[in-house]
Amino acid sequence: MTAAQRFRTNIAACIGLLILAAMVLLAVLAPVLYPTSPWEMAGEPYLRPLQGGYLLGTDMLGRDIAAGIAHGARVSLLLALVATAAGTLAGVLVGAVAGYFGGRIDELLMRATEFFQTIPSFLLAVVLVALFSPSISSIVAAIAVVSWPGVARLVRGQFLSLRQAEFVQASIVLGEPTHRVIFRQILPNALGPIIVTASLMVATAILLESSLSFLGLGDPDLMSWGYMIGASRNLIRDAWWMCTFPGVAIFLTVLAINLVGDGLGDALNPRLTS
Amino acid sequence: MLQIRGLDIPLPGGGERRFAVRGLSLDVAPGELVCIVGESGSGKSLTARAVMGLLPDMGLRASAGTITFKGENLLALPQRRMEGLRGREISMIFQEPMTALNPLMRVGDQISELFRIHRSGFDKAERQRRVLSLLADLNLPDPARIAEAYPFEMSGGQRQRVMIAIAFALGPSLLIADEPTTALDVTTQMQILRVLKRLQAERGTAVIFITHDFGVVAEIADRVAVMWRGELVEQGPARAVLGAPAHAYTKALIDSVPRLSADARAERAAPTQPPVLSVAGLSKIFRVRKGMFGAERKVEALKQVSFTLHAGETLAVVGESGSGKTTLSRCIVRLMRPDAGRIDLFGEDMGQLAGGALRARRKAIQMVFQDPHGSLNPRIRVGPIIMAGPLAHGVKPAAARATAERMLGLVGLDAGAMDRYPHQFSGGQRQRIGLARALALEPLVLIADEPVSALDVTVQAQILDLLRDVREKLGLAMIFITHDLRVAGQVADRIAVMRQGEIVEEGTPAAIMGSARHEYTRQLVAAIPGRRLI
Amino acid sequence: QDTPKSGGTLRILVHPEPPHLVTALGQASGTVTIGGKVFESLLTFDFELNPKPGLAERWEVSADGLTYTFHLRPNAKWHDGKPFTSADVAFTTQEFLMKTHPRARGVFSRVAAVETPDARTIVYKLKEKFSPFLYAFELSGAPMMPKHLYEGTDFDKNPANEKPIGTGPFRFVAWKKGESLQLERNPDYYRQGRPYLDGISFHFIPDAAARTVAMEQGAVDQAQFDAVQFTDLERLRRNPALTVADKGQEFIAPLVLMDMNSRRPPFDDKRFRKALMHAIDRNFIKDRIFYGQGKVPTGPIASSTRNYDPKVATYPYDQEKAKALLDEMGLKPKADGTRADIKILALPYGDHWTRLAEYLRESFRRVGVRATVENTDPGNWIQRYTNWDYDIVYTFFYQYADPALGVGRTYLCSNVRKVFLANANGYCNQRVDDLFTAATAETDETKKQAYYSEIQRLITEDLPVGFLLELQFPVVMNKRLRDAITTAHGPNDAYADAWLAR
Amino acid sequence: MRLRYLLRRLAGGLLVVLLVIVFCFVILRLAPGDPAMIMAGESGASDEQFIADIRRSYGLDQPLPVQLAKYLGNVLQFDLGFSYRQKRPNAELIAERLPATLLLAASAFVLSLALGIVLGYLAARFRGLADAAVSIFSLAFYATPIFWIGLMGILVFSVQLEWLPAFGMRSILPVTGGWAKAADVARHLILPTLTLGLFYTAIYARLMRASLLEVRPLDFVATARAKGASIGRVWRRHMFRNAVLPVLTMAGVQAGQIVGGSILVETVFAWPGIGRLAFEAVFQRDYNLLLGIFLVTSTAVVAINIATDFIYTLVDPRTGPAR
Ligand SMILES: Nc1ncnc2c1ncn2[C@@H]1O[C@H](COP(=O)(O)OP(=O)(O)OP(=O)(O)O)[C@@H](O)[C@H]1O
Ligand SMILES: Nc1ncnc2c1ncn2[C@@H]1O[C@H](COP(=O)(O)OP(=O)(O)OP(=O)(O)O)[C@@H](O)[C@H]1O
Ligand SMILES: [Mg+2]
Ligand SMILES: [Mg+2]
Ligand code: NI
Repeated sequence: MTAAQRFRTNIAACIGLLILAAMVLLAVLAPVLYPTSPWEMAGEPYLRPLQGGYLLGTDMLGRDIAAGIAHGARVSLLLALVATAAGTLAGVLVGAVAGYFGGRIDELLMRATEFFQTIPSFLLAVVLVALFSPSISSIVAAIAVVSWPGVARLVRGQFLSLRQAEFVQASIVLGEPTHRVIFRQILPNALGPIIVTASLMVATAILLESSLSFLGLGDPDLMSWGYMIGASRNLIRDAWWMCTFPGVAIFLTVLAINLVGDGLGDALNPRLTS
Repeated sequence: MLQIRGLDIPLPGGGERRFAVRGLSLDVAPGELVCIVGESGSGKSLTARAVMGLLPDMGLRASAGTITFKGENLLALPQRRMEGLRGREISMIFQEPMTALNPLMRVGDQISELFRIHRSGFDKAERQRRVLSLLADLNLPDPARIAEAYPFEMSGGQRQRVMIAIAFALGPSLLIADEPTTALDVTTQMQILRVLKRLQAERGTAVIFITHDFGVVAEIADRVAVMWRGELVEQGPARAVLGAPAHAYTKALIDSVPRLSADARAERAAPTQPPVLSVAGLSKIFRVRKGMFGAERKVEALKQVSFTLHAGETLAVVGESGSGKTTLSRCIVRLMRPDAGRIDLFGEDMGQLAGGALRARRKAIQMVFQDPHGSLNPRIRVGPIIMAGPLAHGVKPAAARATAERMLGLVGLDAGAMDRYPHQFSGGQRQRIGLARALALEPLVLIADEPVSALDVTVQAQILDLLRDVREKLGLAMIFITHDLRVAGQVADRIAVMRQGEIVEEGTPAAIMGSARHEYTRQLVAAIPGRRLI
Repeated sequence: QDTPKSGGTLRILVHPEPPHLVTALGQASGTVTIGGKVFESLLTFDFELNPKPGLAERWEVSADGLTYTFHLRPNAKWHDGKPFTSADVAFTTQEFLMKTHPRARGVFSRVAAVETPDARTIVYKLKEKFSPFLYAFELSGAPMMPKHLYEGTDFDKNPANEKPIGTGPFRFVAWKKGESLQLERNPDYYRQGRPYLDGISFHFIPDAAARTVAMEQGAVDQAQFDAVQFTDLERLRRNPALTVADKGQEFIAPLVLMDMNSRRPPFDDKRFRKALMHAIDRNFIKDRIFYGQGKVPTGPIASSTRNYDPKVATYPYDQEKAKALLDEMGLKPKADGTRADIKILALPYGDHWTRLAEYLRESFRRVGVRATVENTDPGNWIQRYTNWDYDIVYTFFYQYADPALGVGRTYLCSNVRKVFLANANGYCNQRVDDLFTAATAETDETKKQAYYSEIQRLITEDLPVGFLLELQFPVVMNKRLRDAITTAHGPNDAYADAWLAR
Repeated sequence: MRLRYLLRRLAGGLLVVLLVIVFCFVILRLAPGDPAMIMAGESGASDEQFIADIRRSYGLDQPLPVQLAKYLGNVLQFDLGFSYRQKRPNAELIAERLPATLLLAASAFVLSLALGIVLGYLAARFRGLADAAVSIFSLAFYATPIFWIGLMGILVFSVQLEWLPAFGMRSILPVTGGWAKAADVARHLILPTLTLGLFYTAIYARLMRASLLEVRPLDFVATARAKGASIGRVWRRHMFRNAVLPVLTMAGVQAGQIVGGSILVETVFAWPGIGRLAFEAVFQRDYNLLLGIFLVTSTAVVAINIATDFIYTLVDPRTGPAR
């Protein structure tokens, strides 16, 4: 069975993919479905779901919650993807160098990684974003900074063991240049776990971003799910819908990504083929 | 005592064949030692596990047939009853001694657990006494210490003895041993076989011994059963089957076993030219830390190793696991840097080379690896795999392609292989591809690190033939690393015996086999199983 | 039911927990609310901002407006038993506050000489006429400090700061940091039969929702300022046991201003600033963001502050007018509908201020001005504000009763300084400066009013800042608490007259 | 041997802590914003002299390296400096908040570890329905933002059902009596512990399940079965111990993350702990306090990691000292 076939037989993963696709679709169609800004104070404040023609109600300033969720999908997915890409890239780079060259370089880089893992990551993210002012770039940077060490460790482990693999040794003995050994021999074989980790990292990034926004550390110009919850959390007793729906959106998205990531992990792991 | 009748074990859909075991019938009499032989995947282990009622629970189960043990059909026995039989009436030893014991439990506890499980009613002191006496019975030194030890503190041979102790603890009537010595060195293997044989004789236990090694069969079997693709193709008394195999497959199997004949090749004339490769005073020390809190330990993997290799000559390096064979080969091809000594290739010191110069020089010395699965990048097609060498040394793609096709032809594969991926080939075919890759650079020296030890005997024989062929055609000098003296005797002009990082003896196969000077070499030769028969 | 009864302990929520209680050392809101019950000044002010006796029972102002004489209470004592004298007053205003209190320093540096003819009399001679002088003697502007404990010490590190000694109706008992603080009745208080209360306990509950619950359950009797969230006001108002005070902030009269940095284009064009004002529906801000707590202002002076004049240019919500003004400036919409890009530096002091930034952004967007919000932490915010590094910033300003004290600082050319809460947007109209100078020195009420009326007209016309809201901080009280809000200082007052009904 | 290794680990840990301090010190000081300004802002008005005074009295006018050296010197004497915002020693502030966080983190840690291991075990052992249920449970809690779980918990259990207090660590009205006090805190502890704990329960359940499934095909399990041990005994006596070790290691590594996660939980539940203190410190730009918090938390993390390593060596004979 190919990985794709294996993935297809995994019902949970397929459900995840479906939800994810729906979320992506929502994100893509947000400007069509809700052409005005999600910040637009479109209606009366405090409208309950379905009241006044607002599917999910309005918030304390009369902003359409459904519009916020649709536009929030764009923000959450995009931010998470960019942050994951940045974190993965950094992690792969560090991990590859450490794992391939070993010795002192490895020692040094792993110390650095360990150091970053010692500081509670969420605390670090909060501090970075707060100090350098909340904006897309600082949020992406902070998420990347706290998530690269995991990737680096994984990649290092992969490289460490793949470096000893006979086909890699063979390619060294053949006289292939180092960059080819790294990029053509080792990296493609380490890609499976990296893809899986990266996909799960997207989920973590969404959670991180929403947690930051919840604390008021989101980009103030971007309507995000975490923001919606954070802004309305004091109203939970009077207006449950304001923070319930964005939470459901986060939940579904993160769940979907996890399902897909797990599915990918199973599909890409040949050991599990029966 | 044990009767297997018409046993079928179907394979879940999508496998290469429908049945793992098909229509198998076999009898084992009390006190008898029956060997089941057959190549990898022939269904030996599943048969054994079916008897134990321990088929791997991924949907494998016996679909037809009966297994009758002392009048009871084991396949129909309730779980409880079966658990009562296991360990007490029927016990089993597994192949991998390194993983067969619970790593977190003291060895003594693992043995005495058996008494608890089967409610032997022994008190603590009695259990302890029995554990110690069992360990002593197995010639284990200092039983009291061993009982207190954890598995990781013991060697493979010791662990396998503990397994045997567990198997014999309650004096079962039937013991199933699934390749219990395959992972061990020949000398250790011989000790284990002797202990097993002795206990079996002393206690009158019936044994089903699974192996793929006809040497072992010859050494211990009363009766032999040969399996092929899930079916029992032949069975009979050991002598009869080995001497006059009836089935063609059995014949092929037995023919593939390397002969211990020392006369095969004429002595080569003393070389006149300077050696292609000369190694002098090579040393390598590893510093390892055991566990997190362990102290640093030095492993002297190579101690002052020296030898020379002449054009067209094959030097076999034999030695037990951990003797430093692989380390030697890696140092020579500069996958690692030796701590001391020099390696001269055509009089040029390899140790001085680095970067581009080293890469250029690599062309002359190539390597074939042990694991046919691991030595080919699963994500690259065969063509590019073979072409990679020439391309790295500046050959134009078209020319590299031509070379690759030529090399495939040389190793007996057709050019259509170029566009397929490694996993689409069998183990033997892959080993050919690995050879083609090494040869594509037209090296002068070829190092083969246990190139056949992962293969079945029949395939092994083909590859050895191919190697001989190629070597003659190309006039290669070759270093052939193996732990199997039979194989070494077949391929080598000279044999170097390694032990703990040192070459203890070097000589022609005839000299090594016939009149070894070194004690260790003599032990090695003596430990070759089935010497008398095959 | 309406005659005051003695006894009972009043429980007040304070948030955030203040760093200390010494009002002379710092005026964080909690410090003043609690410290205001311990430390007093010479005067207090009624809702109309008329001076009333405090530690001074009488006072006179000379006809030339240069000499102020205060007659102190004969029986006022410090909590440690030492008598309160004119020496304490002189020490406080000329030494202590000069070191620690920038606002007081601004007033008392105008004093040429202080005389203490006797222990109960103190005379201030001013260098020049300064009509708002009396307003300085208010509980947060000039709290009296005991000379015998502080003289010659490092005021900041004096051990007495830990166990403050004042003259007020309540004495310090204990402070369990992070939890609560106890004050007890001062039996030696100089007003007979006062205070009614046996004591006051202050509770610190960090979470806003928990504070609201505490109010609803009657676990506490009062919550004020940041202790109450605007978002909870609706439900608190609905609670029959509670009332929300509508008076008591006349002295501070917080006025929310939107500062538009006139140094930067397009803000340097008056029409742009006016267009932004027309784009804002200030009733929405008052009703939706601040839940009705306040009034829509007309100009630079809050309606409760002295010399207020409503007859000025107004800026009603009118998007068309805003667009017209922008068109007139030549800021035509680009392809994507935007006319200009600006930034709003949000005030990082809580959700409602964030909502305000969001509201402003949306309002501007509707007339084609694309705004982005910048969020910062308080440090960064203050830094950028004081260094004039913003397009639009908004915050609230206390008026301190007289325009000369709280209003002028925002508009005077002479106060264009890189100092927090000075004239940051760079507005400079010499006429306004001159009028303020004249008004400050003027003791004749009608003339003074004329000056300030003109100032209000000039400033509303020039519109250097936008007047968003006369903010009324929420003060929520259990109905059993009586006579608490009796002065312009509201919940910060000493509470000598407050009592608890049973 | 063990001692020497321990000392080496401790030295390494100290180095990491030192690096953490230096790193934080540098980024905190490099970031824009001036603490003197905030304090000035707080007092309602300010002038240059006032700000200069503040700078001088808190040593902010000195060059960075000098400030750093001074700080390190003080830390060695367990002096974490003075919070100019709160006008109290940082060590005191942290010490005051630390117990609340430790209580919360520890109970969440114990809950998640115990529950996670049990759930993972049940899922792996009984497959089928149990597995599905546990999988859904862990996926759900793994995917839900921690703060949202907290809010929904409040909505359901505090607002709707009125079973549990929604905020804080103690009742508003002080409770008297030792047991009553403890019970009061315990009641307040339930929702925050569940909120923080369930996320990690999800992680540990998944880990435990995976770990058991990894152990299951190993030879020693077959050996135990071959001895005649019942399935239950094999799972309990042989597989469990081998499978739980990696989970414990992971838990050790994550102990630090729980402290980080408590910022959110403490915010939602107004739990008077160090997470909130950190958050407030960030917003008030209270450098020294923040540094102190970093110092304390990373020291705790390093200590926990060393401790888990050490416990691990006691539990796992393979990593023990060479005999
Ligand atoms: N758990 C399993 N699930 C599915 N197929 C299996 C499983 N175990 C073994 N098989 C298949 O059953 C067949 C017989 O396997 P078995 O392990 O009995 O071979 P063997 O003779 O013991 O080989 P070897 O010498 O390599 O140990 C093989 O084709 C193998 O692929
Ligand atoms: N990278 C390494 N680090 C530490 N020790 C090593 C390393 N490689 C090998 N050793 C040790 O050096 C010794 C020699 O190992 P080597 O692999 O050369 O043995 P070998 O003869 O090839 O054994 P085998 O037959 O098992 O392949 C062994 O004790 C081994 O444990
Ligand atoms: Mg087998
Ligand atoms: Mg080897
Ligand atoms: Ni294969």
